[in-house]
Formats: sequence, structure tokens, C-alpha cells
Amino acid sequence: MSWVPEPTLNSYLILSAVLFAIGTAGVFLRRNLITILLSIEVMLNAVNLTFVAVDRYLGSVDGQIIVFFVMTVAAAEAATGLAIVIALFRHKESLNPDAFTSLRW
Amino acid sequence: MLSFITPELIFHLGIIVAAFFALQIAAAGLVYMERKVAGLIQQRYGPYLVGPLGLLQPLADIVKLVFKEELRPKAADKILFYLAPILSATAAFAAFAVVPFGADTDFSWVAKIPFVTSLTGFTGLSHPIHLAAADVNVGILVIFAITSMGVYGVVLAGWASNSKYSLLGGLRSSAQMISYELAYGLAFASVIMMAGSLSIREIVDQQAGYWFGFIPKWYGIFPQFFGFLIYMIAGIAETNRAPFDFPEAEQELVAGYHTEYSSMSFALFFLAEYINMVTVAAVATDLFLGGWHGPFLPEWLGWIWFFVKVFLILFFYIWMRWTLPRYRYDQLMEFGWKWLLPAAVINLLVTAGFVIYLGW
Amino acid sequence: MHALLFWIFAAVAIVASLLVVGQRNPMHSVLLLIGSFGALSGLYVLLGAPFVAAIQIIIYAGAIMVLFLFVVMLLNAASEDPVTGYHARLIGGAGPRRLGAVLSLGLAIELFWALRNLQTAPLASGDQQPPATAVYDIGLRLFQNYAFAFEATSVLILVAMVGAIILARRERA
Amino acid sequence: MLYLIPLLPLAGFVVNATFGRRLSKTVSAAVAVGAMALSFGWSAAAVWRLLHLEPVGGVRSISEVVYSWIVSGRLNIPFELRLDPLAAVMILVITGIGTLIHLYSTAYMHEETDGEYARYFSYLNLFAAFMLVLVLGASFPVMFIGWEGVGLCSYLLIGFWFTKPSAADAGKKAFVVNRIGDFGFVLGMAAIFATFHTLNFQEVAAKVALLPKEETFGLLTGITLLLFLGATGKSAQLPLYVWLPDAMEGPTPVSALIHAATMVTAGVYMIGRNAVLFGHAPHTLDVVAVIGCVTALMAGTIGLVQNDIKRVLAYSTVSQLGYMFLAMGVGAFAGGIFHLYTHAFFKALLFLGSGAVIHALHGEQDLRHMGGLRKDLPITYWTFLIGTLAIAGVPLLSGFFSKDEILWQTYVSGHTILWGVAVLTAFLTATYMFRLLYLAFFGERREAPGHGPQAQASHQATSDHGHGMAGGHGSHLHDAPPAMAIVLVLLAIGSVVAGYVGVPNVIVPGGNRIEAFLEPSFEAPGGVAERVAAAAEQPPEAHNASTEMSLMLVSTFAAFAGIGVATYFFRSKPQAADAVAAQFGGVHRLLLGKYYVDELYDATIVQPIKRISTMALWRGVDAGVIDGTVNAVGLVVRGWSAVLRRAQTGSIRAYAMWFFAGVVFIVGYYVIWR
Repeated sequence: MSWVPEPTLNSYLILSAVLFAIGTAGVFLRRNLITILLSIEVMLNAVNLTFVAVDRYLGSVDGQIIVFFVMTVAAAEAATGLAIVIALFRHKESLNPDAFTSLRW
Repeated sequence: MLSFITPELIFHLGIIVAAFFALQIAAAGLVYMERKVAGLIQQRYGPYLVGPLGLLQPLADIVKLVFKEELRPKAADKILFYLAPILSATAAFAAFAVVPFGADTDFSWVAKIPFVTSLTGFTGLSHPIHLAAADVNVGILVIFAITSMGVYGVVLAGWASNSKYSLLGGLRSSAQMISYELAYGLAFASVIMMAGSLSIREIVDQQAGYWFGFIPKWYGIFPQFFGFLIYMIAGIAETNRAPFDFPEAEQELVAGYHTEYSSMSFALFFLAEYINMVTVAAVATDLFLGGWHGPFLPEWLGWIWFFVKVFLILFFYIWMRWTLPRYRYDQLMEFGWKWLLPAAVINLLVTAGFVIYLGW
Repeated sequence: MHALLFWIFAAVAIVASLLVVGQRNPMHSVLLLIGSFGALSGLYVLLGAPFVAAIQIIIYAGAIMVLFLFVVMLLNAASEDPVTGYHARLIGGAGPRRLGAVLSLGLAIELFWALRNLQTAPLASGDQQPPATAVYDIGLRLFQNYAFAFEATSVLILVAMVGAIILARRERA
Repeated sequence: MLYLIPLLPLAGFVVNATFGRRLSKTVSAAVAVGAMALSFGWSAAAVWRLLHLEPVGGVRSISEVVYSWIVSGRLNIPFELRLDPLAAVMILVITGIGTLIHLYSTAYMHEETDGEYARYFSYLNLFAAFMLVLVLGASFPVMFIGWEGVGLCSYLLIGFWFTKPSAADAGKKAFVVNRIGDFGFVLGMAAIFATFHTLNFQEVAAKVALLPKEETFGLLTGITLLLFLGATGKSAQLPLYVWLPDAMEGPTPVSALIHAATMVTAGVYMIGRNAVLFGHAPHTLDVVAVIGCVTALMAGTIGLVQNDIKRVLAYSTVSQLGYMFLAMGVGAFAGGIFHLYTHAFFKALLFLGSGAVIHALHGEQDLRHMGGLRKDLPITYWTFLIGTLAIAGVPLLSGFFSKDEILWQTYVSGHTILWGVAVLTAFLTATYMFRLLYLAFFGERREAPGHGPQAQASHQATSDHGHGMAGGHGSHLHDAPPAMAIVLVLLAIGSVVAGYVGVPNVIVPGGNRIEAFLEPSFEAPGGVAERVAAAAEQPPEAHNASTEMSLMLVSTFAAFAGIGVATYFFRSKPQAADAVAAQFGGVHRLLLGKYYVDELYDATIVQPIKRISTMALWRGVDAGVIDGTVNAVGLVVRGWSAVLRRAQTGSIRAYAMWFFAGVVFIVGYYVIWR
């Protein structure tokens, strides 16, 4: 398979950069809280990829451990975030972030 | 050119194909077995018309299913509706892929069969190969990962077919699977801790031998008896079998997540369910019942032991289903979270304590 | 082989994530995201980190995403509501959207450029350490050097759990 | 298997603490005593093994790591137990005397209800367990577990009759005062870790041994002083001795075990354990010596006039502890421990004897209402007499040898003044002990005024132990029941013979075996250090033999003089005593008021703290400064937010956008312009 260029560290990093950018774009473009949360997950995963790649490059395992922590944090974030989403949805039948602009109602 | 085609490769492919078909046949066989055992338990005959002792019944069922018409609710989500059964079936097969069902062997016993050597010149493989579709050295993780994917088939089926029964069934089953996965995983973890390895094959090999010459050193018997119990209970819940069969609780929600399915796509779900049973049983055998290790049989026939054990566990499954009534849903959840999970945690801690301080 | 797999996975990941962001049905977004997770875990395997790959599937795809799925099912908000001119005008909901999109594009370009200017660093291909021992090392470091962080996360999870329950409870105290 | 030693009593505690309410008295007593007895047997076995060990670098020791306790960064503390001669002596004393006192308690506490009974024994067992951890611990933190644990148990046991306010208060007092000491101890520990990066006694000793003696006030002195503060708290020395007399609110056996024989000696033990460390801080040693001496004298004088039998004994304990610290201070570590060991016997004996008396008198504790018990309580009397002789330092009894050892070392090490004071104290000891003896056992019975049932009831209220009305007892007295009697006899024998392990070398050459046995424990491991204690550098025999003999005579004389004085004042001419008291009314009142130390503390520390807290801290700092600041901050914030509110559109997306713009800008800055 010599015709396929070997992936280097940079290719991994670029990949994760692209994913991250996509995630951010999602956060801004989507008008649906759930999808926005999903986009955040995308961003997190981009970061994870960087960690693991660099980890491999340095031949250590610390990055993988941090990935582990990121995942736990992501879990916590998803749990609370979705709970908030549900609570919001109960108030106004809408998931549009622009619909929730006042701190109290 | 074809130099990469070695006898090892051929045999390995053979094993994979064998495993694949064995699973399907097992599924068919299970259907038959289930109905027979049910008949036994309920003191009736069960299938007996089609073929001798009704042995061909499963075949008939399959044929019937194949010739049925594919129905799809109008409001269903096209892609997902068809993706769902495929997903669950795939997950079911994939999970079994990493389960080894016999000791490494170089098949020299094949050569012992008359004429084999003289006809093919085969005298046994140059190096022994694993009796498993794929031998991954983090096998347990893989199994766990794939089982956790299995839930999607159900959930999607529930959601895609856009009917309240299916949706409820899907929600229920996914909630149930998630809840019991924890206990399931913890049971795994304690075994991993004891064996100090993630490779199923090594775990099995650690269970070779006997205490006092007659008690087999199976984790399921002494050190991990409770782990075994927890695993079995969680496993039953994972595979949505009675007494935990909420996803398809007929009385409450017609047929649960596959209410709207028919013909082959329904068959796929069916298949998936039974293959999952087999997988759970096989994993239980490997992790807790010493896999292919057993008395009386030479190493290269160990797989027979393996199948015997799996068969027994499956029988136990069916037995459970036809003797126990169904839980109530809240009871199920309460049991999962308030009893099974703490029990699993305690089991894990105790195991850890033993491993650290008694150096098992 | 590695190389080919890498490009395939990368392509899958990017396309999937693009679609996650790109189409409006949240249900599909969730599933596509799972797809991209699958691709990522494939990449992790290529990077010789099977443990991470496994927990990526188990935790992310197996648990977190199911949570999302739940919510989507519960709220059954098939697709997002169209932008109401009212909000758009009042908060300039549209303004930040466009700007943000542009900015993210900018970030992509910046990073891309930065990495281009970096001299390329080849990865030792093939896994340099048998995964089992990798898991072992991870375990050791996790419970020795990162013990505190670990405990802290456990507390975080607990808090998140309680918070989620409080938030999602229907009857308000 | 060292860990079995503390584990057995702990098991006893668990049993009694969990099922106590359901167990009958017999069972719970059997459990508790059995646990202690087993532990004693095990300790004996361990010590036996120790004795037959080959000395490694001059040190015999058995050490075992039970499990690795704290591992974090550079700090690695295994839960390690270490048995060396010093610890050996201690565990034998603790388990041995502990067992006896458990046995005694079975009879003494018999009036309690089953639950209370079990509670009592569970506490007692728990205490034993902690104490054993304290002495066996091979590092400061492990010792600290025990250190705090015994503090807790002492609190629980002093306040055992918590329905009685005085008892509850006494418990609290003990706890708080101990806290002050522990604070010093913890600080010392921290300082040690900061200095030597280890908390293991052996390693610390080894590292210290390499340092020169600290002639000026320096780090070591600071550390040791902090540790010594802890010691004063635990072992009731100036200035923290105030809790011990009040601790007598607890059941008498508790006073015997915890507040005489074992726990209060923890401080002494701790210093002995760190002999090398202290040996390198001469100034601290001087402080220790002086404080010990002063405490001894002061407590002795107070004991002279107290009227509560147990308080007298309490003050005598304080004074004896003072002796031990004096020994430590002059570097006679072995001597100190020796005295600790003999003292354990006769002080336990005395307390238990007084317990028997109180038991017989249905809770009467006032000496003025006793007397003439000689005929009624023969066993108690004789054993008590032996104890008194022993503590008074009459030759050929245990007290004599150990006390004399201390005096001798004090003199040899050149602290002549301290020696003088010590001798004076010895004299006082003899005096007040015999006063006690005479008042309690001689003369004719002086019933409490109107010693009728209701009066008994009133005693009941202030009574030390919950002896029921026991109707029909009237004033007929019964001697100690068998369980108590046996213990008394055994302890009496102990207080006679215990001293013979340490016969001064001048009398029997090489007779001071205990010192030879203990010595290694006070040196840095592997004999790295020069001999640390003055105790070690034996002056040539020829020169000091005569001196030592003469000093012995002096102390003996002091003892007999004390006895004589006591006899004169309290036996032959009781009125003379009152006359003297009247003449030196001021002094007498001062002594009766225990030098008004409690009042002093109350006035100088407690009240000021209260006042400061209310006035300055609460009204001033809290209400004024803190609240003021908070409110001010609030106002400022409110002001600003009025301005900043404009930027708050409330749209998450907008916020995210700005935030993200910042990110992009920063990244851009690093990527492009640099």
C-alpha cells in the first residue's frame, strides 16, 4: 500500500483541528440545544484525539489518562446539560437557545 | 502470488465460518429447544409434527418468516427502521467473535483421521492457532463494548417505527440495559482483577487444575461465586429475557420494540436475541466455568466441554423463563440499582482486598 | 495497511461530524455522532491505545449517547423550530450565528496553518507496547500519580448525578 | 504476628460494642478479660522471642509492616509495628496490669446494667488496643493513632457516668487540655517531616545521630519542645496537668489503668522513644527536667492536704510522673522507664485499694469520713500498706530501686539542685501517702454526719461508682470481693518484687539488668551515634560507689523522715496537724486550693478568650470588618452591574461568540504573529 501516505503526527493533529472547528461551527449554527450539546461532544473528542496522538508520539500514557478524565467530565456535562434541556423544554415547548434569554420567569 | 494462503489461514477462515454458522444453527436450535422445554415444563408436547420430534420446526418458522411481507409504518423513519434490526444482529454476531471456545491447537489430530495425510499431505499446522474467530488480548473490553452497542438496535427500532408501544418498549429496554450493564461490567471487573489479564484465553487458562484434586479451579465455583450470580442475573436482564423481558412484555405493550416489524427484519431481532443468549452463556462459561477445561477429555477435545457448559447455561435460561413470573418495571429498576449494583460493588471490593492482601 | 485505515477512519469521522452539525434531525445527529465515535475509536486502536478505544465505545457510545437518545425520544422534538424573526431581531440571534461560524472557520485555518508550518513528526507505526501492559500502566499511573484527580472526578460525577435529578424532577419543591 | 497484640482487645471492643446490650454481664466480662489475657499471653510470647533474638548492631527488635497505609508522593507511611526492649516493657505493663484491672472491674462495676457494663468493657478494651498501637507504632503517625485514640478513650471513660454533670465536664476538660498538647505534637510531627523527610522513629534517629548536639536554641530544640508540649498534655505535667485530678470522676479502675498506670505515661514513653532526638537538644532536656521536678514538688505539696482519697492519689501520680520526666530530662531514660514500670504496679495497686475502700463505703471518698478500716478490710489494708511503702521508697520495695536510680542519675549528671528538690519530693511523697494511710485505715471510724440512707443517697450523687443503695448494708463493711482481692494481692506482690530487675549495680554488680536491657532502644540504630544519654556514660565504679551508697541512704532517710512526720501529725497527735494548718493558714488554703491554678487558667486564658471572642472577634471583626466588606463588595458590584447590564443580551450564543472570538484572537496571536 505504498501509494497511501503514512499518517504522521501532524495528520492526526490536523484531523482533530478540523473536527474541533466543525464542533464550534455546530455550536454557533444549530438552533437546537441538543444538537449544540452534541457539537460540544465533537469538540471534546477532537481534543481527546490530540491527546492520544501526542501520547503515542511521546510514548507515554498520561494523555490516555487525561482522555479518561475528559470522558468522565463529558458524562457529567451531558447528564446535567440534558437535565437542564428537559427542564427548559418543560417551560416553553422549545429547544431554541434564543428562546431562553431571561434569567428568571 | 498466493503464497499468503497457508494452511493456518485456511483453518482460521474455517473456524470463523464455522463459528458464524454454528451461531445461526444454535439460534435455530434454541428456538426448538425453548419450545420443547416449555412444553415439558407446561406438561404438553411442544412441536412434534414437523419432522421427527418436530426437529424441523425452526426451519419451518424461518421459511414462514422469509415469505412474509415486509411491512413498514407510514410515519416510520425509513433508514433507521431498517438499520435497527441489522444493528442488533451485527452486534450480536460481533460480540461472539472474540469469545474463544477451545484451547489453541495445531489440528494434528486431523492428521490422525485415516487417509487425511495420504490425500492432502496435511500433518498438522506449523504453529497452533486459536479456537476463536478473533483472539484479541483485550477481549473482555471488546465484548463489553459491543454488548453496550447492542442497545442501539432496540432503541432505534423503538423510535424509528414511530409507534407508542415500540417507543415505550425501546425506552424501557434501553433503560434496563444501561442499568444492568453496570453490574455486568463490575462482575467482569472482579474477574479481570483476579486473573490480572484482559485476555479471555488467559483467564480461562488460569482456571485449569483442581483444588484437592477434585474441585475444579473455576472462578464461578469458589472465588467468584457471587460474581457469577451477579453476572448471570445481569446477563438475563441484558438479553431481555424473562423474568426481565420488559421490552417485549406482551401484556403491556403488544410486542415491545419490534411490534411494527415483520418478516426478515423481525427474524433478525429474533436471531439477535438468541445469539445474545448464546454469547452471554459462552462468556459466562469462559470467565466463570473454566471454559474448555474439564476432566476426562484431552486438551484438543476441550471444546466439547465448552459446548456442554454453554448448553447447560442455556437450558437454565429457558428454564428460568418458563418458571418465573415477570417483575414489575419499577421493581426491576429498584433491584438493579439498589441491590444488584451494590452487591457487585461489594464483590469487587472484597475481591480487590483478597487480591491485594492475600495476593491471589 | 495502517495508513489506509487511517485515511478511511479520518474520512468517516469528518463526514459524520459534518453531518452531525449539518442536518436538522437531532436523532440522526446522535447516530452520526456515534458513527464518528466509532471511527475515532478505530483511530485510537491504530494509535495503539485499545483501552481508550474500548472506553470510548463503552462510555461515550454506550452510555452518554444513549442518554442523548433518551432525551431526544422524550422531548420527541423531531427537528428544530425555525428561527422566529422576533428573537432574531431582539437579540440579534442571527448575528452571532454567522460571526461564530466565520470565527470557527478562522480557527480551523489558523490551526491548519500552524500545523503546516510545524515540521512533520512521523509516528512509530505498529503498536510499540502490547496493549495489556498499556492498560496496566494506565491503571498504575491513574491510581498513583492521578489519584487525587480521580477522586475529584468521582465527586464531580456524584454532584452531576444529584444535580441532574434535581433539575429534571417534575414537581418543584 | 505483632498485630495480634492490639487486634485482640480491638476484637473484644467490637464484640462488646456491637452485641453488648444483648450479652449478659458474665459473657461481656469474659470477652473483655479474655481478650486482654490472650493479648498478654501473646505479648509475653513476642517478648520471649525478642529476648532470644540475636542483637543486630546491638539492637534487638522485631518489626513488621501490617499494610502500607499512606502512600502519596514522597510521603510513604506503612502501618508498621516494631517491638524493641522499650516497647517490650510497655506492652507487658499495659497488657499485664490491664488484664488485672479488667478482672478487678468485673467485680467493681457489677452494679451497672448489662448495657452499661458492656459499654464500660468495650471502652476499656478499645483503650488497651489504642495504647498498644501507641507503644508498638514504628513511626510518628502510627503512634499518633494510638495517641489520639487513648485520648478519646480517656474522655469516654472519665465521662462514663455522663449523666453526672461533673463527670461530663471532667471528660471535656481532659479532652480539651489534651487537645492543646496534641496540637504541639502534630506541629512537632510536621516539623520533623519537613526536616528529615521521614516519620519513622528509626530513620529519624539515624538522621539525627549524624547531627551535632545543638548547643544553642535551634531547630531540634524547637521540635523537641513541641513534642514535649504534647507529652505534658498527655502525662499531666505543668502547665497542662490540670485535667488529671478531675479525671478522678471516672470509675476507679479506669483511674488505675488509664490515669495512673498506662496512658499518662505515654508522654514519658514518647520521650524515651525519641531519646536520640531529645539527646541532641540539651536545652529541651533541661526544660523537661525542670518542669518534671517542679511538677513533682507542686503536686506533692498539693497532695499533702487534699481530702478526697482519689485526688490525693491523682496528685501523687502527677508528682511521680514528674519524677519520670526528671529522669528523662537528666538523660536517665532507662531510669525513667524503670520508674514508669514500677510505678505502674504500686500506683495501680493503690488506686484499686482505694477503689476497694470506696466500694466498701458505698461511694464514700472523703478521707475525713473514713478511718479505722484496718480491722474491717484486712486484705485491702495490707495490700494498700505495701503499695504505700513501695511508693514511699522504703528500701527493698520496687519504688525504692527505681526512685533511687532516678535520684542517683540526677545527681551524677550534675543537677544538684534538682536532686535536692527531688529528695524533698520523696519526703513529701512518703508524708502524704502515710497521711492517707492513717486517715483511711487507722483511728476510729468517722462516719459522715448523719450517715443515714438519705445521706448515703447524697453520697450516691457524688459517688464515684454507681453502687446501688444496696439496702440493708447499713454501715457494716465488707472487704473486697474475691475478684478484687486476688488482683490486689497480685499487684502487691508485683510492687514488692518488680524492682528486682533493676538492683543498682553497686549493690549487686550487674544487678541493673533492666537498664542494660533497655539501653539499645535509646541509641540511634546501628550504634551510629555516640551514646546519647548520660545514663549510658557510666562513671568508673570505684569513684562513685561510695557516693551512690550515701545518696541511697539520703533518700532512704527522706522516706523514713516523711513516714515519721506523717505518723507524728496524723497518728499520734492529729490535733497538731490542724494546729499547723491553722498557723500557716495562708499556705494551707493555697494548697487546698491547688495553688488556684484552675482559677488562674480560667482568669488568664478562658475568660479573656471568651471576652475577646465576643467583643473583638464577633462584634468587631465579624460584624464590623467581614460583614462590612461583604456589603461593600455587594454595593460595588451592584453599581458596576448597573453599567455592565447593557452588555447582557441573555443570548447564550452571543456570549459564546465573544468568548470564542477571544480564543481565536489568542490562538491567532501565537500562531501568526509569533
